Amino acid sequence: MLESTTATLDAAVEYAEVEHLSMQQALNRALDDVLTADPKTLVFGEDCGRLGGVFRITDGLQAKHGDARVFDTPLAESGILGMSVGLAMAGFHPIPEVQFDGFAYPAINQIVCQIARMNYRSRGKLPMPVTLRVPSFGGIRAPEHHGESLEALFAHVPGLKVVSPSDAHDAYHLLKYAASRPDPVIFMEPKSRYWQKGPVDMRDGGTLSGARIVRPGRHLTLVAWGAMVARCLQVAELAAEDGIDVEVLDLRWLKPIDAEALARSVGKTRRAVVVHEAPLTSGLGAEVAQLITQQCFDTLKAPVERVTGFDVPYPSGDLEDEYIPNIDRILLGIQRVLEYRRG
Amino acid sequence: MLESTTATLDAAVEYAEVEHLSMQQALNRALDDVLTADPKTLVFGEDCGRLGGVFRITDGLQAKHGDARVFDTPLAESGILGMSVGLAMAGFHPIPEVQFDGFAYPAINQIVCQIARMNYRSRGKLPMPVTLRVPSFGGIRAPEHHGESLEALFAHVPGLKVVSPSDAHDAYHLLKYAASRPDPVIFMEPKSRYWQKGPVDMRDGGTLSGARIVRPGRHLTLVAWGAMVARCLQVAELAAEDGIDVEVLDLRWLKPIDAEALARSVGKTRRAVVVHEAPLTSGLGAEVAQLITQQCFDTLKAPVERVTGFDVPYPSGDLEDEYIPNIDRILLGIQRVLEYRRG
Amino acid sequence: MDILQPGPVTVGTAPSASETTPGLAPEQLRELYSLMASVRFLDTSAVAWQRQGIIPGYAPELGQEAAQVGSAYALDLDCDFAFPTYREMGVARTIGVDMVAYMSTHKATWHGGMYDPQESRLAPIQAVVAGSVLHAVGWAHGQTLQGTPGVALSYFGDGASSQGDVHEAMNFAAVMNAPVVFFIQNNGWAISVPTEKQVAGGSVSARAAGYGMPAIQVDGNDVVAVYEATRRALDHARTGHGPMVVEAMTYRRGPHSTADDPGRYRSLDDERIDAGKDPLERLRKRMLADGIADDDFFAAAHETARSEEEAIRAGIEALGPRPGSEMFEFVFQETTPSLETQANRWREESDHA
Amino acid sequence: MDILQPGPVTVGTAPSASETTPGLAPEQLRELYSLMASVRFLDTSAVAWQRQGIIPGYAPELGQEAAQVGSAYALDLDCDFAFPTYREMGVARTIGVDMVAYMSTHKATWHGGMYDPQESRLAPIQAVVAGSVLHAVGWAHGQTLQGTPGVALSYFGDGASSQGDVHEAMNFAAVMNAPVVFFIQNNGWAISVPTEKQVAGGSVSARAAGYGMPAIQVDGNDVVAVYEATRRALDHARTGHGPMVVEAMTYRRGPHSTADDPGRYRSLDDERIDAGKDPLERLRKRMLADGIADDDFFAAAHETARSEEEAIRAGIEALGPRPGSEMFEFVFQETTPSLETQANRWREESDHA
Ligand SMILES: Cc1ncc(C[n+]2csc(CCOP(=O)(O)OP(=O)(O)O)c2C)c(N)n1
Ligand SMILES: Cc1ncc(C[n+]2csc(CCOP(=O)(O)OP(=O)(O)O)c2C)c(N)n1
Ligand SMILES: [Mg+2]
Ligand SMILES: [Mg+2]
Repeated sequence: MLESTTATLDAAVEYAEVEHLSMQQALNRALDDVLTADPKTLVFGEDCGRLGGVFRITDGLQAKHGDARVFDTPLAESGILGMSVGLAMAGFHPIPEVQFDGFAYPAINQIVCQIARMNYRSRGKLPMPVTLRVPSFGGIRAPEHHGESLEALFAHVPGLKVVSPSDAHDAYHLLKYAASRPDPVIFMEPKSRYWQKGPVDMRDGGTLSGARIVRPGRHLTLVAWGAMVARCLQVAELAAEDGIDVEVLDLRWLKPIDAEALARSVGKTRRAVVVHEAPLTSGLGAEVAQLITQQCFDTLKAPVERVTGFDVPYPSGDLEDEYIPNIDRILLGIQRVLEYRRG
Repeated sequence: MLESTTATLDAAVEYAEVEHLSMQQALNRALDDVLTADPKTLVFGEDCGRLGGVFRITDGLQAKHGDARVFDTPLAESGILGMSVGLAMAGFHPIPEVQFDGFAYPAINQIVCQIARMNYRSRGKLPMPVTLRVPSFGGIRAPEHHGESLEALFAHVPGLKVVSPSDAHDAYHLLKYAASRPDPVIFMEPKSRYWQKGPVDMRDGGTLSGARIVRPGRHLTLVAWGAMVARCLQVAELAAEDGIDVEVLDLRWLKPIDAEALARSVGKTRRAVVVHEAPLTSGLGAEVAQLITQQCFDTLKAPVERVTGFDVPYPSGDLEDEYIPNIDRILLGIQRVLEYRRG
Repeated sequence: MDILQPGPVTVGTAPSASETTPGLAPEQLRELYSLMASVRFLDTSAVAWQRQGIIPGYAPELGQEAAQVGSAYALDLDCDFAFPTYREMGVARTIGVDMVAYMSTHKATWHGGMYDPQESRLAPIQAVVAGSVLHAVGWAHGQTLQGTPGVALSYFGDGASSQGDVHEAMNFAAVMNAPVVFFIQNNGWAISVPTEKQVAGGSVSARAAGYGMPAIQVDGNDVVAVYEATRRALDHARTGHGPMVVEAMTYRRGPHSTADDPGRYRSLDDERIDAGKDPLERLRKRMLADGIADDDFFAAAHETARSEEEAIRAGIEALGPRPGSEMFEFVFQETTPSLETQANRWREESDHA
Repeated sequence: MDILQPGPVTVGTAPSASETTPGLAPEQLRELYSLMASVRFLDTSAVAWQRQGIIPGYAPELGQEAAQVGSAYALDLDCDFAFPTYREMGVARTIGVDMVAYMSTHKATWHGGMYDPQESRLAPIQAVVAGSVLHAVGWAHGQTLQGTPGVALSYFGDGASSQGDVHEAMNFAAVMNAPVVFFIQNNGWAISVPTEKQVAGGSVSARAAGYGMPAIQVDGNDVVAVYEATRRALDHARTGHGPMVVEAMTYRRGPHSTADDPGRYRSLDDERIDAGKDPLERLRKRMLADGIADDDFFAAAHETARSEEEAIRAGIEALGPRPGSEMFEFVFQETTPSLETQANRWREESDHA
């Protein structure tokens, strides 16, 4: 499965040790490396070529790798993903982009019924090494359909793997890792973190499978992914001021979920809050909570709390801060768990 | 919200008291009644007109109500749902059909981004009284994409309501009820139960909102919907032979979920197993389990167990019985819960 | 010229066709000019508002005034209905939508705008490319079923024409003989992608014939030609002849949106050459030549535009955020217990913070 | 006749065009007949298998033998690749796919069939209408990128042509000049819906012109005409001229599938009138007239068909269910811990039961 090694595409690329990069730069570098190392890789989507993508993730790649390998497509997401299936059948490694989360919906039929199933349908004869990049989640005051969180949908689809990095280092390594796998991976990029800089150890990605503890703690586990990880770290700092020692677990892989990491962390802290931007009902938080409860039933001090978006369409910018879990709401969630007493 | 009354469309229709109908007949009668009572109702989809639908749910309706109100569309699900939006804007009450569950995917963009959001986007000025009928779930040895369970996806979408009947009586009344609401309802028909007959009290639908206890019991709650309800009733009979008194709760509404009914039932039985055909991960079972755990944490004797389909594409007919929760697997799930001892 | 033949027919590109005024009275031409002037002023101002931090973003329609004003001017607002994208500010203004309510979307107040779509005869602002084309077909078919004379006017772009939904819409409309006009503003670009990399065959109108639909390709910078083409198409649909395509050839002079940097994908020279004659300037010259308007008229039109903009800006600046409770309020017509629980917790937690 | 003009061109409907044999040698004609005979026998047998309970369902292609055999016969199996729907048994047989592995899908053994698609040059059986048309375009574009001479042959129906994906595929293919041939079997029906309620404009090939693509509409019951049209289209694509449409006008003589009852939506008279001349009978008469084959040949062909069917039926009857473990095995190339846990529990619980 997702092996605990760094990507092994690196023969053709030379690295400095640690660089300070924004997530946008890190992703751009990852694509550049993959294009350099693997001649079968293709990068494409709406505005991905000349413009370099509306978020500039593919900036400069067409100039460097040519317009046969990095190209603009017509404006049709089903077309982009359907074409990816055929390219994969012809032996290529497509890395398509859908421009924003909300525009993955027109491609869902091709994603669910084709990309996710071709390996199964063909009894392993037609692998689908497709890495679909999806700028995801909210927080940038964007127009309608530009702030969606589709992880629960993707995670429910048999045949897909789903990952979301929370910082530049992971963005760089997880993208290279995903692009080197023989299975389809939905790569959810937290767009509100694109411009956030951080150290990237170019040579050593560390363990790329499974979840990652980004802050150890003893009293309670905060589980998050994507842009919510940074917010949870802020929350943990604030909680620490009140003597509450919060562990923050970056789930990273949303399918398969690292159930063991959840059990280990909550086995220790005995309390958990899961945080996500997507609506509450049937969100991935339910799965995370149930995995925790299933494994830690005996030791859990309180029901797992979910602090999430509401069951409402993602709102316009003015109301974004009311919708996305904010520091206060997460702190209140923590408080509910800590104050829970059996009735 | 979903009011606890029977549908009130009935002025124009005369009923016998109780009829013995298959679910197919009950659904057909419901559509007939709605078409008769509400001139704004339209019934359409692929092969819904002349043929009467591949499952004959719309049989005879075109002949009776005319081909302006009951009609065939071209073969395009996004077209069918997108057209429904416009018809609703023009004051109609569309009852479209997608021919099989798996063919809802091409329409997801119109369902999620348009039907589910138009009321919100327009600040309540453009309600979407669209009842989308989806022959759902597996069990009929059908070709690929004809045995899918999409409830977790639909339930996660803000702006949709989702319901699934488990017998002819509920099919009749819930469809009439759904079709009379001003909000979009996804109506998931358990296709393997279409030909199952049962008594339908034509005049009194009973309570149509929320869940329904189909078998009271004291030792454990089985939560199910659609075709799994009948299977759970079989399981309960078998368990009774061993002195285990199982309560079977038909969830019916998959969005909004009747959290109170879950709390009431499991508050009493203190043990729960949730059963569904959809894959495990991020399935609706996680939400149900979490709602139960959240509400019954103190009294729950064991973690809620999920007996579900696996995280694999719905298999071909030969392997269907390996995939769909069968009696043995459900009994084993019950056993795990009953035998659970705190470690 | 028989525009009811299937296949593309071009009107308005030859000066002889474009520079005559088929059925428009002088006061109508003056009205068209005034509308374009208002739209131009509001549009360029909105870009400035964004730079000044009054609104977070905007999608300018600079260069598309004639296409938008001319087409919308042809609508019969007693019965027709228009389906915009995110760029149809000129359409909204022409049919008299409350412009503060319209622009509120760009202030990030409410997705879709805050005008009443039913009263305005304008569907909510649509951010999904090609998202509303099928709605127009459904609405139009509704008119057939009701026996009402309304026609749906469906706006979309050259980029949108690549979406499967547009094909499904054209096919449904033609099969059902629905009274809908597909109005394409072919403005040369879909963000950074030029039409030649987007639209195989070179034009969207060329596709109409395949569905047995007539089409007109029109000089989209000639407001009179656009009006005339749209009027004919609406008539065609209204009189039971089914759907029709109008493709207005125009140019997106500005960036895709205030977040876009066209310098990355096109040169200023490209822009100068491709943009063609300015729609306002063109009508102005012609009206002057025909003696239909004088300098005073133009000065007055511009003054009106300026003061309109001032009022709209004031309205936008005054516009506060909507209460968070509206997030919950408008999800359904009939809310649900679960949503009520969430709204209650939201209220408690907001009060707490 | 210049078929490289954009727009539909008809070949094969006039006897003069259809009844000549452009480049086919007598042994090729005999081969075509034998293939059609095998396909016909297997097809009608498969319907019988279903009635006998040997297989749970089947989608017959009765009447479409010429369209399927003629088109597939034109493929260069060293480099081309075909993308079928659920009804292309005749294509599979023509290109030499293992027919037990192919028919296994209809026994509900495995979705997609059990043949190796890469070796067979046939994509898995596709149950999503229009699901694979874009795959063909992507695969074809891959050939361009690799500089290989392969052409993708994409099969779909008149009903499928309504799907948005077909439009996206045609537009992508034309924009990218991809070597793909869109082969439509217009068999008059999509389950119960006749072409005239499905395909606005009346033909799918008429749409090609809108994308700047050439198209041929061909008498789909004339195997030679179908072969010739497909060969030309493949050549066109192979020589760098981009995509092309071939629309074979044929008739679905049988039910949509063994679960369907056509009596509900069409009369036997309709069937007789619309079906046209029987493809096999037609070729037989012509070969007899041309002295290319005699009664012995036909008797032998039918005998071969019969014994082939016998072997395939035996294979299908012998085919047991796949082990349940394969449900888990083929989900990924690299499985996951969660899936392993599920597989383990499945194994334990199966053992228990
Ligand atoms: C389904 C979908 N995909 C992608 C986008 C992102 N996007 C917004 S506008 C645009 C270009 C649209 O071009 P066109 O249809 O020509 O309209 P124009 O912007 O030129 O008015 C894109 C790609 C979107 N809004 N919706
Ligand atoms: C996306 C999708 N929608 C609906 C169906 C159900 N369905 C299967 S075949 C069929 C008719 C297809 O007609 P056509 O494309 O003409 O092919 P034919 O069956 O005539 O070979 C339908 C509606 C499907 N398989 N896929
Ligand atoms: Mg454009
Ligand atoms: Mg057909």
